[in-house]
Amino acid sequence: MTATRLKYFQTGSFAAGNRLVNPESRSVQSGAERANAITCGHRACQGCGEALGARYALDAAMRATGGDLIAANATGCLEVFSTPYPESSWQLPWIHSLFGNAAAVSTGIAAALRAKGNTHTRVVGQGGDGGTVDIGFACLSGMFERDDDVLFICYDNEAYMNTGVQRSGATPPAAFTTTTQAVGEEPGAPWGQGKSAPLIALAHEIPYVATATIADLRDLEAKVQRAMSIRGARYIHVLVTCPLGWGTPSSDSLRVARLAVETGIFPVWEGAYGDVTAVTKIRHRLPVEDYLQAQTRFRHLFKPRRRDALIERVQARADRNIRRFGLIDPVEYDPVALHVEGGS
Amino acid sequence: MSSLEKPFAITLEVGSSRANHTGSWRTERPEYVRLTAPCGGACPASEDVQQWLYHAEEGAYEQAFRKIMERNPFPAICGRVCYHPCETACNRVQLDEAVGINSVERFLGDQAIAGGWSSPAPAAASGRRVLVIGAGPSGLSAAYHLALLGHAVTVRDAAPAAGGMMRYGIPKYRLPREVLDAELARIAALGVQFQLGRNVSDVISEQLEGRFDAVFLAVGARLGSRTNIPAGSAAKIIDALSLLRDMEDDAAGPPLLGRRVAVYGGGNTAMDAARTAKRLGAEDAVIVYRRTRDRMPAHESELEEALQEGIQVHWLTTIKQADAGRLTVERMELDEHGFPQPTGQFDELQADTLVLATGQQTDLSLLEGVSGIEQEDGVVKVDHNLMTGHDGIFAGGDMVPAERTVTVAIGHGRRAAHGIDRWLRGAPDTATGEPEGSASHTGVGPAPQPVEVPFERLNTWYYSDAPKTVREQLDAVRRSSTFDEVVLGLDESTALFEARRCMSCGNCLACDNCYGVCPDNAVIKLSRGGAYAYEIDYDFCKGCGLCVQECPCGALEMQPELI
Amino acid sequence: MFETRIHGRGGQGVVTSAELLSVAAFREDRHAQAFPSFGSERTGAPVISFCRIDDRTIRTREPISLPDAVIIVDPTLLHHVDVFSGLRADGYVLINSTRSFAELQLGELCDGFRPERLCTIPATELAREHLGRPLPNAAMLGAFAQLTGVVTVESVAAAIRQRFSGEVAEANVRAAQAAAGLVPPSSGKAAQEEAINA
Amino acid sequence: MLEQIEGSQAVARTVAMCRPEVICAYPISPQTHIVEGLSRLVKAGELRPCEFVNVESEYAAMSVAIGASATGARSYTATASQGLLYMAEALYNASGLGLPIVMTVANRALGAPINIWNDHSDSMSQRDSGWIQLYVESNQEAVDVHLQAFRIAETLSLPVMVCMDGFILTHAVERVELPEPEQVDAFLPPYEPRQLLDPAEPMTIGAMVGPEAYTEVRYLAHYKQMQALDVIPEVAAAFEQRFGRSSGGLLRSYRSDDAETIVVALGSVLGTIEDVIDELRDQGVSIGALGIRTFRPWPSEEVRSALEHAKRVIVVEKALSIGIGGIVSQNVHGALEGTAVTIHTAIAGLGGRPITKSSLRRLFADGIAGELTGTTFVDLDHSLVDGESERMMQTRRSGPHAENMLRDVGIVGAGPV
Repeated sequence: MTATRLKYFQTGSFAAGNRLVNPESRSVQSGAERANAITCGHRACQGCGEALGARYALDAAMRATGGDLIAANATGCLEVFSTPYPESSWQLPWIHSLFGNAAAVSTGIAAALRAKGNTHTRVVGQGGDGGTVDIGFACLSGMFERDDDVLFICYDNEAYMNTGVQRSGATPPAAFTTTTQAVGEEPGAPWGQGKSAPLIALAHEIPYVATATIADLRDLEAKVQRAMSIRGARYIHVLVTCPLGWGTPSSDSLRVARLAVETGIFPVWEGAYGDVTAVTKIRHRLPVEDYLQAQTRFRHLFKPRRRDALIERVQARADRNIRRFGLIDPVEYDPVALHVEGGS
Repeated sequence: MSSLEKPFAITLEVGSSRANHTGSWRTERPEYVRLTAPCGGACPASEDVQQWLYHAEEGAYEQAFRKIMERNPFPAICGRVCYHPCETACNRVQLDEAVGINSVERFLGDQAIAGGWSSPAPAAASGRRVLVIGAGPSGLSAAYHLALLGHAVTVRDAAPAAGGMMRYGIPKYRLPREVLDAELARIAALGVQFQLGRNVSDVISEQLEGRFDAVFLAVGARLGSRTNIPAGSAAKIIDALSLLRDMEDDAAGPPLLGRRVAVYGGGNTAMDAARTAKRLGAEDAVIVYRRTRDRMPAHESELEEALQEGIQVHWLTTIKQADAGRLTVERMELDEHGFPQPTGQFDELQADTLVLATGQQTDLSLLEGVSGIEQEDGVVKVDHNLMTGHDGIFAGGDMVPAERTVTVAIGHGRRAAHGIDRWLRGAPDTATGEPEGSASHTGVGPAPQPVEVPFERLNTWYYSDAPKTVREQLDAVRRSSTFDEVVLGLDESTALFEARRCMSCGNCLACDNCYGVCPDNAVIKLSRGGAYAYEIDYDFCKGCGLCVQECPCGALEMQPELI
Repeated sequence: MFETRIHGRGGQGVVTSAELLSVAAFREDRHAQAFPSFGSERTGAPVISFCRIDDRTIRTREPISLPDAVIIVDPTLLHHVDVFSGLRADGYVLINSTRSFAELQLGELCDGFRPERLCTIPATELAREHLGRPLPNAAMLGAFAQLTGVVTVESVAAAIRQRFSGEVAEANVRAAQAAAGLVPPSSGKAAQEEAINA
Repeated sequence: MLEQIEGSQAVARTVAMCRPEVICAYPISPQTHIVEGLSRLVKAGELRPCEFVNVESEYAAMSVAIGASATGARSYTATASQGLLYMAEALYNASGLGLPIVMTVANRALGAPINIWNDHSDSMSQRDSGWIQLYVESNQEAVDVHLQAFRIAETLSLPVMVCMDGFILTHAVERVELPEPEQVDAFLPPYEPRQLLDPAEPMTIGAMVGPEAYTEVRYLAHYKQMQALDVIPEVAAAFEQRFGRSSGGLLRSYRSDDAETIVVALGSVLGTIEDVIDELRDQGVSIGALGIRTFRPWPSEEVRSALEHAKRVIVVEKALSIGIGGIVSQNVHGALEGTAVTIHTAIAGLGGRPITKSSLRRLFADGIAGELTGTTFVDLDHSLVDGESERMMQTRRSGPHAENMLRDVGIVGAGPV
């Protein structure tokens, strides 16, 4: 992203909106006219990060397409809490088929549109980490390698939350899940397992891959918008918090996602055709402990006794992310230069 | 396509979940609050700083000015001479540096003068007459507010010009007289009668003669305290207030102080006196102070500016003897309680003039014979409405027990005006002395509660990193030779920048965060556009608390649901 | 109904041969059914294909176990696979070889069959000559038509032209015709009517 | 147009004439020739507009078809055997969502042991998936029934599986009357979906339904499929009227009106059976056949009236429900409940074993002679299975049956397979 020197605003680009910023420079979410692709009355837990992430992403996609959008959804929390008969929370054409096939259903939708000569309607597939990283991965990979015109969004809350918090391929080491319990020598999820779906996506050399979190709304929206400006297979991996599975207060959902970024646990980057093209720098670097201590799924690292060796291993993972993606800029951060344009 | 054809149950109407009122899940509810920001809480003039910054950061300078004018008719003056306790209290100190509130206020005041923005229109004439004795900041502030309340106000002062200590105690280089005059003119324009050069010696008779329904006493503390220093007959000793007052007497010409001037004292008046002496041509201007720098009562910025101008300070020093051209001084040391104790070591200091800046006193002779008025330590006792023990006679400013600053005095004037107004109308008293309902700023949303906002209540992640803008200062060389204003104002872009550094503690700043972060779309964004544009949709709010947690400025809080 | 079984190896066009034979019959307005021995065989493995020809709709789907004719495209199979299994006593045998039945040490084995219905043909040689490649199918089909009379050589040529095009088709047709010309006159037409009425 | 053509190519060209807009497929024998043919037609621009999607699995194939169908595109795929099982989850989903996808199943056995040859184990395993299942006897019928399948599917908004015997039909070259494109267009109107993913009229497809309505949803699915018992004959009649030949429908009787013995079967073996019946009739045996064209929905009443006058019924089926026996015969039992008809079950042709006329003759003779009991496994090599079962009795770790038996017949040598 290029920085433009502009007027400074109180909350800059960090808050959802800002009454001082030009309307066209405000986030989609700040707009009274946002699509609310997923609307009120859904049955997500209090403080659900996935509900938030889905609205952020789809509203941005709705704006980018002028509402000309179809979504396919994998089985999972998002699907279950949004469409229990007789009520649907979706306000766009939406289909749920199975747990593992959302990417393929999306391909089918895109193929149908192409066959019908419809070049304007766009397709988004979405699922949780289970439906994306694990059971849906073959379909996802197929969609990628065929370069189907689909944006697939993974809302990653790092475990099977719908079924009661079981380990997935996206569960980080040391995290408690009901199938990686906090017992034994190395409590929680095993070390040396799991995969980075976004890096694997990147390896398909598709036109666009990005990671994002619900803690950085504008970044997420910008990435969705960029993705929608591109044709072909695109992937956005959004870290979403789960108060239930992570053991966080419902009010902490954004804070913890922020900590994931600021500690280097979750690198936020963009890539295209196999290369990482941009990273979001860490604003105020924090030790991983701040992140771990905020969640009861890591409580066993601190109680009944501190497991310094394990905490250091987590820190080492974060450090590696920081080195690998260059998450800390040696050049001094110029806060004023990085704010969005507009204002009076 | 008929909906009847769609498969039963597995195909649904969009948005139909709005029938499912998830608000029933809630055990706590978020509520918007308006709290008193620390700046406003600390302002002696009760300015609602957060609110006028809110307008200023939008570039609505006149609106911001009018917001100040609700409380304080002297933004341009206060923007120069106020020691801004607001900035000391500012939560932003804990993030980077305090918001430059004072500089923005000055910018607004100057904009108002340049733009000829007027005072608000007074209320309908009440037919009541109020006499204000003393045309200093508290008297003028009272006159201004009384006039706005519809009362006929007469201001009397012994001096030839209005302003009190603002004119006769504060040097021009801190407060240019055209700024003072401009803000005074706005008060005169409200119809306030000024009777200047008129000394009042008998309050009761003047009240009866002029058929005044009430009186506000604001005679200040014009008498310099004469510290008893043994002095030779040839020693030239003057008091600082006289020096500063003489600076305004154009007919008399500038006072002659000599080449070397010593100023005795450690308050702001001492700084003013020393800096004035320097400007009048003194090669050496020396301040003699008994204690150490950290115990000095003068404001840090005043000392800093004085030091920049070449003023020297003799710390831990007292003057034992004054003679022609020289002073005998004694070194002091602090005891375990921090009090200065003599050491018996003496020294000599060359000084053509010794200026005493060791305190000020009030001349209360005009109250002789007025029944019910109590005095204590040379000042008049008043209640929370600033009424003295004598019905209908109020007092404020330096002559009542309080910190003696312009801003405190302005606050007294306003408080007294409302006290007088209630007394005149026979309206019930208020607990705080603040007028009822006056705290409502925008007329939208609840009135601010007198709860201050601790830093921890803020979510400072959302504020951009932005250190304070440093106000430019006049070049030091030029400063010591002229009475041009030392501290320069902000231009519009820097003023705007500074205003926008405000974190809006405890008050919604319309950042849309609550609206944006609600996972249940349960925050309704209203199209009022102004200050307060959100409502919680309790039909759907599950009470997760994200809006509260993610509110940058602490303008939301969770309240338990009544079960 | 005339049932033919073709033996060869994967990659030798055994399946195509059956198909071409069926097309030749179809072109004569007859019903025909060609199908392979449905295997997962790879190149080089023994392969069988079948072709039924009849004047009415062919309904049966069983493999041909009692053929009226066998075509052996690859003589190396002779001693590995029971290529004559179920062959009717009056059946035809066409072998791709430069050698005679006796030379192939098949004299004894062929005792029960009508000798004029047994024929070897140097189809691979002919293919090399006409196509430049050792693809014996067209030659075998040409000879087979001449030997059995179940379809005409012209129909075989037409089937080849339907399946292939240009010089490839013509070269194959020439190979088929050349092979037909090598079939001894004692066989052929004389047997045709008998075959059809079988 | 009359052509001598491979079954797969005939189906490919017929499907192409039905103007599918999305075709997705994953290769599996013996389905491959069909989708190869279609991919060539799409690539060559002969089938346009149409998207041919090379997917990474059968699961994806059905999923792409689901997405495409829900977006209003006529969608087609083909599979077999393991592939059908791999898409099983999606099969139930497609029918549950009421998407009129047409799929060819080139019937093939299921592993283990892996076996690429024909039987009906694959499609029979999905008989409860909510798909309409049509079985064809010949390649001509395969062509004709594919045409009808799209019309049936779209009339009912239900998916249809056209089952044709792998290799036996798909790889057989025979005479087929291919329709003319104009005839097809006249017979098959453009697809008008009942529900559609359309931004102009958004809806939510695929909701979660709990105990409060799931039974009703299932009931309605059943009710809707049962409507096919009316629709299929109507479409078959319309087909006959336009194309002048009779194909498809629910059932087809062959010389059974007065038969004491009726053979029930489905798929290509019916041809062989009919030949045998002709022979037996010539010998004075009172025998006929009933070909099941529509297996799902099960035309129970029609089956009953076609069979109830017979003395005995011999069900010849190419699938085995392990643990009970015949699958079709269970359904026939249900249809003939309360009648005096004796029902015999014969499992034949598993894993591609040829069903020969001689075996059938023997089977029918045994049936007529009253010598069939329980479930008959046609051409079962008793010595092989007896030897193996003896081995199982002797040692607990008897090893894999298939390999043991192959060793017994001398196919597997000393070395690994």
